Amino acid sequence: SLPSQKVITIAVASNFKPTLNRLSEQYQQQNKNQKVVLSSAATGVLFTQIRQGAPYDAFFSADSLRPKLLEHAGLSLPNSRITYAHGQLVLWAREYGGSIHSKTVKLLLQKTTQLSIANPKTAPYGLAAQQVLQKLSLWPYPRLVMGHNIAQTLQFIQTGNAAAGFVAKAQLPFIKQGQTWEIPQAWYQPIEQQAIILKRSQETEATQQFFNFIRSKKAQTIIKQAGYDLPK
Amino acid sequence: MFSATDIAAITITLKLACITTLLLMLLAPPIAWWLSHTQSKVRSFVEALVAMPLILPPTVLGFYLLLLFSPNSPVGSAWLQLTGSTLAFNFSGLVIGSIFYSLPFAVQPLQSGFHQVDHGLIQAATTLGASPWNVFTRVIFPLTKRSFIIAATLCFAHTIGEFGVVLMLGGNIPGKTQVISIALFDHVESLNYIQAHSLAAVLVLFSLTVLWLVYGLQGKKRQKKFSSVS
Amino acid sequence: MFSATDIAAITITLKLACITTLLLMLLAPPIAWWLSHTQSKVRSFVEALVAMPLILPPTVLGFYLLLLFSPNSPVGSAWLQLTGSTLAFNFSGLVIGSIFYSLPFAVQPLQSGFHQVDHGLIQAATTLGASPWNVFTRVIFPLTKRSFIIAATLCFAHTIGEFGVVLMLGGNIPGKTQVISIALFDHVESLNYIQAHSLAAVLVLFSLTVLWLVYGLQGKKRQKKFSSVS
Amino acid sequence: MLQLDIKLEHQQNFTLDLSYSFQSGGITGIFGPSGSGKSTLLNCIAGLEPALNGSVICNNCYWHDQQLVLTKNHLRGLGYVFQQPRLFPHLDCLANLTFSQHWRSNVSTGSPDIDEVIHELGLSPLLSLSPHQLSGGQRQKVALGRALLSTESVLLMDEPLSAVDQQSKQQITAWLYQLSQRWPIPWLYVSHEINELYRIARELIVMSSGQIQLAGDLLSLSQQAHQFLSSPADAGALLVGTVVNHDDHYGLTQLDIGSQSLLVERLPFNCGCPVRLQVPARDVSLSLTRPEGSSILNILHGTITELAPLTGHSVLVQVACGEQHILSRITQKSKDQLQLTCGMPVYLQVKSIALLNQTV
Amino acid sequence: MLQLDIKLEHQQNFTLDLSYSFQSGGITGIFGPSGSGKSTLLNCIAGLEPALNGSVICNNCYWHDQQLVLTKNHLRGLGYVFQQPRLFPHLDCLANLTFSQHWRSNVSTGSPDIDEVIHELGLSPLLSLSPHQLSGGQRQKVALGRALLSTESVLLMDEPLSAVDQQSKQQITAWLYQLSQRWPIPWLYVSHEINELYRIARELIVMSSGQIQLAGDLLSLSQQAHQFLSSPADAGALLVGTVVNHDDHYGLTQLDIGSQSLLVERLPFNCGCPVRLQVPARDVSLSLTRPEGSSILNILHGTITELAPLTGHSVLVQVACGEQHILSRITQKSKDQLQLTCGMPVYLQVKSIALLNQTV
Ligand SMILES: Nc1ncnc2c1ncn2[C@@H]1O[C@H](COP(=O)(O)OP(=O)(O)OP(=O)(O)O)[C@@H](O)[C@H]1O
Ligand SMILES: Nc1ncnc2c1ncn2[C@@H]1O[C@H](COP(=O)(O)OP(=O)(O)OP(=O)(O)O)[C@@H](O)[C@H]1O
Ligand code: MOO
Ligand SMILES: [Mg+2]
Ligand SMILES: [Mg+2]
Repeated sequence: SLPSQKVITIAVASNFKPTLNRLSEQYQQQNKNQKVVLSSAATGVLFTQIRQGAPYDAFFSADSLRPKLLEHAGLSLPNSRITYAHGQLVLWAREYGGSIHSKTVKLLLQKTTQLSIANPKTAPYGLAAQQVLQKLSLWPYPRLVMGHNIAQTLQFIQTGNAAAGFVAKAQLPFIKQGQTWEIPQAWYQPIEQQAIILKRSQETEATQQFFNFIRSKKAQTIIKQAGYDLPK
Repeated sequence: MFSATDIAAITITLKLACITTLLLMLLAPPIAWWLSHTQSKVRSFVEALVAMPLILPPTVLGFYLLLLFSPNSPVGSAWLQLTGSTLAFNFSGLVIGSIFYSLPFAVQPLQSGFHQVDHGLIQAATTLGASPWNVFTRVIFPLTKRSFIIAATLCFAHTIGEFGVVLMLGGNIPGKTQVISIALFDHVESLNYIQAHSLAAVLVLFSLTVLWLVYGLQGKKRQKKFSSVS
Repeated sequence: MFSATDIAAITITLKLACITTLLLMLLAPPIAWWLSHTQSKVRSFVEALVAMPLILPPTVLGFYLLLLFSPNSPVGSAWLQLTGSTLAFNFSGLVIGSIFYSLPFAVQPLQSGFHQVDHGLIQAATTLGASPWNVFTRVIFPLTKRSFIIAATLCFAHTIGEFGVVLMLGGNIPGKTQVISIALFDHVESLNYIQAHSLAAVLVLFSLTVLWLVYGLQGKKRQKKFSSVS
Repeated sequence: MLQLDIKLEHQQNFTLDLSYSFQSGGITGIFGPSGSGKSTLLNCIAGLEPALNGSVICNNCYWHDQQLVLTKNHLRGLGYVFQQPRLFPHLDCLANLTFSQHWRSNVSTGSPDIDEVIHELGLSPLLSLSPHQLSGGQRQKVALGRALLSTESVLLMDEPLSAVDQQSKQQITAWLYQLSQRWPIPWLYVSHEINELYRIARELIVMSSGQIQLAGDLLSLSQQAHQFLSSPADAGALLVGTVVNHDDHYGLTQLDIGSQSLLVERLPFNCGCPVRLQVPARDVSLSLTRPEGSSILNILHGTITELAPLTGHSVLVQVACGEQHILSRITQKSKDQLQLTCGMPVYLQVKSIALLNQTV
Repeated sequence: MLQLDIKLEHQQNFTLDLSYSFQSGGITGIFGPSGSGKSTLLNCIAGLEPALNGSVICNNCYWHDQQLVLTKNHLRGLGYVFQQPRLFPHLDCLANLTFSQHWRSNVSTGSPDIDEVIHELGLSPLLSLSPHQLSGGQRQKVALGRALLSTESVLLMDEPLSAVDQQSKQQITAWLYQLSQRWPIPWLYVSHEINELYRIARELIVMSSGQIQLAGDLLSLSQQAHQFLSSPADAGALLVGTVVNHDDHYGLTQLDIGSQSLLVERLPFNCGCPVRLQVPARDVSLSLTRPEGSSILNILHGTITELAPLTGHSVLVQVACGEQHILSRITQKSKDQLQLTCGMPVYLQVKSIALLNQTV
């Protein structure tokens, strides 16, 4: 990095990392004097690290709970919390040939051998999947396998070990086989993905500038293309 | 103090650790023996191969095993045909993964133990009519019991602490493939620190006690007994 | 083929593995020596303690080390006072974490190597005037070189494959604390399989070559040289 | 019977190259300086030398041919007392002794049972001790017993009594001698003490630089080959005699050595029993007239058959007494004073006679 | 000087309990049956017995007192030839020999340098070999050399030549004897061959069940204590004589043993030089008249001072020849025939005399 460059380090939940990566590339092209470094892990891990003093400038969480908790703990810059995207849940049936809609989905799920979801305890997409299954009165689901996060959930299906599962719409580009169906928004509570700027950041100004970029039209288009809904 | 799933996780972990250790204690001695005695050119290559699981991060090892276990792969589909169930997300898959993962911990101490057995004693035993099997059971095993204990405890401990491979292969199914390490990490991730701490404390105390007992008992019989004789 | 961050990860990993191995090879021999010779009652307890890092899942070990290293804890704040930087999320923190994590792999092979040195040779050396240090450098070390090599390669390999502890303590900061295992996992997680496969292949090939060379060179000098003499 | 025809090279500096047939029954002593290849020879028979080339045939069964091992060494039914005791450190003495009992029945005729071994080697107080608690000599005895109890086909002993004290050595060699008489297998016994071999061996091999220098029947060898067997001071003749009668008052036994007779300490053998004797050359003096009023009981007469000068101005005189020969070592000066020549009749004063053993 | 007053228990079955002062200069032989505690004694001096109780004082410096180690064993400046060679397997012979040179300067007066050691022990062809390539006897010689080169204060040798052949043994003991004369430190030499000790020792300790049975000057002990030292067959007197002159034609040397003289093989010593001789009792015969026309050169006369019956109907007769005593072993029958009694003058025919060494 050039001496005059400002470096901001962003902790980002794994699911949003590819998208944020694209965004930061755009951003850096526009702002040559800034460099954005991404550090990704599961939301829970990042949260723990931030609580223990991790040197990040901002935190892109996969939920709204952790940013709020950090805000309560006084670790975030006041009024910096934004909702940058809404996660969208998709059902992927790998071996399924027919079309899926709200009438057939329950039958399909009942017949599925192994259903892969993210761990509801640790991943917001998992919680959403659980709400969907509850709505269909399929909870507790007997043949459930749980990925640690949404990426692992996809891998279980991708590698053929699970037949179907609830994944993120942002992952659609990786799905080459079978059928997908976007779950109606009403079936689960919105997956509100929020971000905050951390108080201990040395580069609040630059970070704030990046946050402004995230809310720009250009950025919103990229986020939308990646498969997220935009905050109202 | 513990939820039912925690207790199930403890049971599964112990079962997994015991079975893995047992199987490794059958599998590793022949490999270690061969490695410690062969003059073959491929020895050092096999040695390196055995050490490989150490180098691949467990999660990555788990990922590749997941590919291997998939019904789309020859191995996974053969297993499916034979047993009617997949390897992934099943206990047997965890066992296989753990065996891969802990193999170096079984082979290395045994190999160095075997290597240090005085060759003169082996010669004495064979001239006394001991077949290779008898040499093993009556001379080498008793003289390297210490290495066996070390190998077994390392395997056991390492399987208990295993996380990445199980995370990838197990699918975190409570009561079936959810082991302590994953339950514990789940607690940490979901901010249930109290439960995490208490599970960790029990794990540490239990393991410490077991190891202490093993090492303590073994030490009793040790002293300088085997030294300076030949 | 590799991105700049991948290359940085490789560099950091090698640096971490080398430094950790070096420090462990200084730290572990005295512990192993003490364990293999003491008649003290606390021996088996210390032995169990040394084996502990095996049992705690690495992510959990990393979690507790993170708590320990945090500026809120006495240790973390003392370090901050002394050096001006935190232990967590810095290279020095990774080194300390890796040392904890790989300690059993250094101590155990050394301990069993030391234990098997013929006590008669040590007696001979002391009557010949060798001080404890000389006994170590001129008799024990040459006779247990094999155990040292095993200990060092295990530590090295294990540090290269380390994932959970580094993830927790290091925070996956590219160019600073992101090691290969994490970069690799990142690729897998972001579904960049091509990059993941190529990084894994390089890692495996490199490690295999290094191990093969180490074991191969060592085997050359081995044979049955040390046997049946006393 | 054990037939050898072997060749072995140890890195330039040493080559073993020999052929020999070891007969069953009776001990073959193997004698030779340090480094002459004695242990290597036994290792070849035991199958412990991977580079061996040649044939080893035991009782018409090929154990080794050219570079091929045909009988694995644990199937050879050996007993091998190594030069180092090599006791199993994890087993106590008794378990060391009975180590082979798990797979070898040891029913070969004449072999000793465990009680006999423990008794003759005096091991009973040691049975529950572990090897590191034994003294050097005690370890060696246990190693000897362990090998004896495992032997089925051939017994190899490499300086089995080198660390044992003289008195035990006497007792043990006497027992081993008896054992070798009743247990008809090849016995190979390495020693660098010629007297030990005189006491127990039937045949003798003298080795030097990996080759057999001399080999044959002990009795005939002992009269020919002093230069190989012993320092001049230790030369001596071996004689065979027969018990004639006993004088219980003086505790003497009269032996017939052909035409003449000798008095020796009371022997525990019946009349007619053959015995082997050693007469050290330095203990025989020559006299032209029959000596009178002397404490020497044994005075023989014979004819000088050879006068061989030895190093150091002494002369070894061979005197024929009937069929057998007696050696006398005298000084050059005495030879000149008495003007001894071949064919001359002389009296021999025999000061000491050692009973070696009852003969075969 | 090395003063011991020690006690050690080995688990009920064995207790070592003794006090002794070992003088500097000259070898103290330690003799005793297997298991009598010889090796244990040396281990106590070397600091290798953790349970030792008592004091070990060397040159007024406490090495051990009660249960306390006061001088660590690597600081004791020992040379210790263990009963097993214990060579370092990772070092070749030369490196084994020079192992101690890194920290010990070995400048004590009279100590041999490495060239002397290699030459006298015949190690030069072995220097680059590794221990597993050596024969048993070769290993033992290297172990002996290694200890000699490390010694500063006390030399402990535990059966250092048990695996060495007779000829080397003769040469090496002769050298060790000379060395002990010029190198004034305490030498302790364990052996179960009394003749080896006769050749080199100045003092003798006879051990039995962990205790000193007998101790003292070798010359006087050897005349008193046959029952401990040797089987009756090996009894013998030690004599001290002085070289009077040489007969180079016959290769003989005349020795003065007080009032009378003896002829022995030519000795390489100057006139006036004192020598130590052994006269085996079985090689001395008694005669009432002076024997004539015999090959025996040495005929002494003396007076019977003691007639001691031995087991087995023989009698050990002690005859005073001036100041010194000679022993003769004869049969009961001869004693009766010649009607021998104390005080009677007799002629002694001495058939063999062994030169033990030049004396101190
Ligand atoms: N593995 C080996 N490599 C090279 N040389 C060897 C090896 N083993 C033995 N030798 C050499 O072979 C020769 C014969 O050794 P061996 O042990 O047979 O002698 P030995 O007659 O038993 O002597 P000793 O009476 O001292 O035991 C020695 O000179 C020794 O150096
Ligand atoms: N560590 C031990 N524990 C118990 N007993 C022992 C131990 N070491 C030696 N002994 C006993 O002490 C006695 C003396 O042993 P030591 O080795 O001193 O005998 P030694 O006189 O050297 O005999 P050798 O001539 O056979 O070498 C033996 O009876 C032996 O059984
Ligand atoms: O935090 Mo994540 O985005 O669970 O995968
Ligand atoms: Mg030998
Ligand atoms: Mg001893």
